[in-house]
Amino acid sequence: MSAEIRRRIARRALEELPAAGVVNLGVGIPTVIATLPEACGRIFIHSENGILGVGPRPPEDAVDPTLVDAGKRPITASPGAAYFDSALSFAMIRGGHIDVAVLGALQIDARGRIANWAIPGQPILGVGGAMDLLCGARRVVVTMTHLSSAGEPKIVPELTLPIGSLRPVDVIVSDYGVLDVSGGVLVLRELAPGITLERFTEATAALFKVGVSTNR
Amino acid sequence: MSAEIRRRIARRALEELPAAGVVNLGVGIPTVIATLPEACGRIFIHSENGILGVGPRPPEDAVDPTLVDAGKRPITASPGAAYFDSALSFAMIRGGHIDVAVLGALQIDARGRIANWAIPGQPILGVGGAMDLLCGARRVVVTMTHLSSAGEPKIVPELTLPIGSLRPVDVIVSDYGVLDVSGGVLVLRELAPGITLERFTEATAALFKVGVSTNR
Amino acid sequence: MLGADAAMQLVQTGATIMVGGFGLVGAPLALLEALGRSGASELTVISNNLGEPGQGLGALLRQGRIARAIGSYFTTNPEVISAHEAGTLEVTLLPQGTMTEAIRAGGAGIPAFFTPTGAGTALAQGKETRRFGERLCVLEQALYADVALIKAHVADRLGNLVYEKTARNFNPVMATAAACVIVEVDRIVDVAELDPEAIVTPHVFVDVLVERAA
Amino acid sequence: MLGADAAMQLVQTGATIMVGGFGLVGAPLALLEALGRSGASELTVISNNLGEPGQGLGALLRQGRIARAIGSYFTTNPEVISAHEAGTLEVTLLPQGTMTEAIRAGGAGIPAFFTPTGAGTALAQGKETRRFGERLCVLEQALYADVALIKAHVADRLGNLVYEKTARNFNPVMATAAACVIVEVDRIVDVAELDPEAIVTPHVFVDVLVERAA
Repeated sequence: MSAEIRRRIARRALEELPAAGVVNLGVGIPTVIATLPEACGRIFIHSENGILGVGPRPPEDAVDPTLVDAGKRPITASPGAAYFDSALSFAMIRGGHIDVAVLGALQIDARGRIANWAIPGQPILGVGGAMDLLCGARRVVVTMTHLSSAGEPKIVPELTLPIGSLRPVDVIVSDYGVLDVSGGVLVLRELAPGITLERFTEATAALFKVGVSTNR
Repeated sequence: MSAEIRRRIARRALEELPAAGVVNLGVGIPTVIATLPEACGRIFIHSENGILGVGPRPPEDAVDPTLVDAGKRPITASPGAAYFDSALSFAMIRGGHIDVAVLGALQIDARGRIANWAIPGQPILGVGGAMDLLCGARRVVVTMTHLSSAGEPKIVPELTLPIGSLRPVDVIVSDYGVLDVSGGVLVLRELAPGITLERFTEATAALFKVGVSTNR
Repeated sequence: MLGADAAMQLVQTGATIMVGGFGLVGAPLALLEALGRSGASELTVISNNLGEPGQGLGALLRQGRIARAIGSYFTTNPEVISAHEAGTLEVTLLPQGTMTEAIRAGGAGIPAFFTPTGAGTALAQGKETRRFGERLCVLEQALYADVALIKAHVADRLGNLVYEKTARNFNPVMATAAACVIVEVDRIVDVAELDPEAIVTPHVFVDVLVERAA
Repeated sequence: MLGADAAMQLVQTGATIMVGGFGLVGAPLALLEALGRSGASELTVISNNLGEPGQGLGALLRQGRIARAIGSYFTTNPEVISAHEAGTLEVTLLPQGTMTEAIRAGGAGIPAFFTPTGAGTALAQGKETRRFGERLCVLEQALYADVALIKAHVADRLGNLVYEKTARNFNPVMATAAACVIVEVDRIVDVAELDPEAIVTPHVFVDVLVERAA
């Protein structure tokens, strides 16, 4: 997947985030959001390892080994940032204090529930904060490529990979468009530039309703 | 009860406290311990409203309205004191991190279980931290006058007042002597100066074993 | 940032409110005075105490605005006893550690927890119990409020909070456990003036700041 | 105050240990090196990760000293996967928030709690569930260790601790949840040099301080 596609998905997902909202960004495309110039100062970034107020990446000669995000990459702290322990950090997440979690997904079912942690064919040895965020954030936005690297639809009638939470996500932003999860079904809100409804439908194995079918 | 008797009980109870131990002192005689010159610097005093390191009472012209103990009386902070919220304070208590709680008691039964919160004949409208301390401190020392203000024994075969915890206390220090609770029974360890075994027995309604019967 | 009276319009009749403070220490006294001037009544109050006679929550009690109180120690205000005996005030008593843990649980998304405190006592009557190892424990439910009224020492403009000495008490946990958190502060400073290592309540928990009149 | 090697004599073969840190950030690396030199084996390790290949807990794993790991994210160290597949390492996976909450519960005298996280997933298999309102929740048990090895930034001589930035992570909760708490610190200062409002771990939780060699 090209860096440009990732950035395009990230830029579109940023529009889903409320100004001055507290947002947790998962590993992968979500993290790209933090690097967008237009994100700077617009949202407060929470990282579950214990900081509210993640700032831009530091230059290489200014890396602080005690300052990392949940992906263990070096970060800086924004003005007004606070540090806390992992118990308070997850109290924020599970207690519904994070406005939006932006997460990746391996699969999404027709009701908007996602598989986002166990990698197919590998032993189940890592979950991190994926389930907590999916379960506890007020709103969950998924960013992903619409097709898997094998070219298969990721939005499927039933999950074949392990589910992350019984709770459905709220919005799905992919390189093909934007879907809302509303009343237990998927609703197409927007087609990405250059994507026709036909092509979107072909690339989506689960049923969905069509809300707005025009491109932006 | 005279201030002198209270001080004598407090002084004897202080000997039960480990040097450099973390101690929570309940309202009443236990609080007198903090005012003893020999207590100064010997123990670390925890107060459940959120301080470890309670220092001596301030002179009246140096009272800080934001610095009180669990009895809402003005205190000072010792060097090395720390402030924390009530959740962490009770985590210390319930989690077994307080070495000794020194508490008053209204009644004690033959197995060393105490009534220490509900005042007879009054509606049950106050418990505070009494149950938490009784339940969670590593060791509980009771300080009390041996007889009630009506002259009745407080150490009784069965509690008639509401129990504070299923957990028995460890030591009872009164103006009549010192009892250990050991193997589910009361064991007289020491008679107070001037108290005979006969007088102690008369003033104690519950059965007890006699360990050491000599006065100090 | 709002004035105290404007902020108290966020408390509606019939609301459940949490109020910080250990007695009057660390209680949001200016907010409570403004609440006295507002029309809100039939309140359920979650607070360790109900102030002192005529002071803090005690003033609201005297005005008959509190229908129900959940806390740990009400006997320091004799008017609580008389209101309870007159049948105008319903009281739920919790051990202090259970109360603060239940508030923390409410803020942390934990619906219920087991605790040994209170097991086998009058305060566990009617509650589910279970043995863990040798210890009998009680199942306690989380507490959550519509509005929390708390007192902090200094806030920055984002709403990050620090407290003062033992006036901290229940305030930080209550800040996590209400749909709307209103904070009375002694002083508001610019962003980045508070030490990020020393912030006790990060701004994510705070909705409204009210600066105490100097 | 002890040296790292003397302190690690407190960890016995077969012990359950908690180890702070998020990956290597905030991990007590000097203590772990000393533990590598000690004879302790068959350890149960409660830690978010098992370090990186050959580093931190990863070095102990490579030496075959870890029999069982409880944590949330082991896939960054491929040697965990191979040890698990070879059957030499038993792994218990918990959602990260459940793990830290279980440690906090262990330190706070809470034997078990309900949480919505993980309900209906593979990680809730075999666990008791219950519905609270609309949400299905899982009953999770507290975690407690024989020894906790943590990393703080500065300690005073009593053992009060402050941490550094995101190196704080699991260290403060682990400091509450072990019979013996051993702390690696960058610096030890005199009593009263730390701000009483900014102390994160009061000294009641701390047993042994080990100053990192300068």
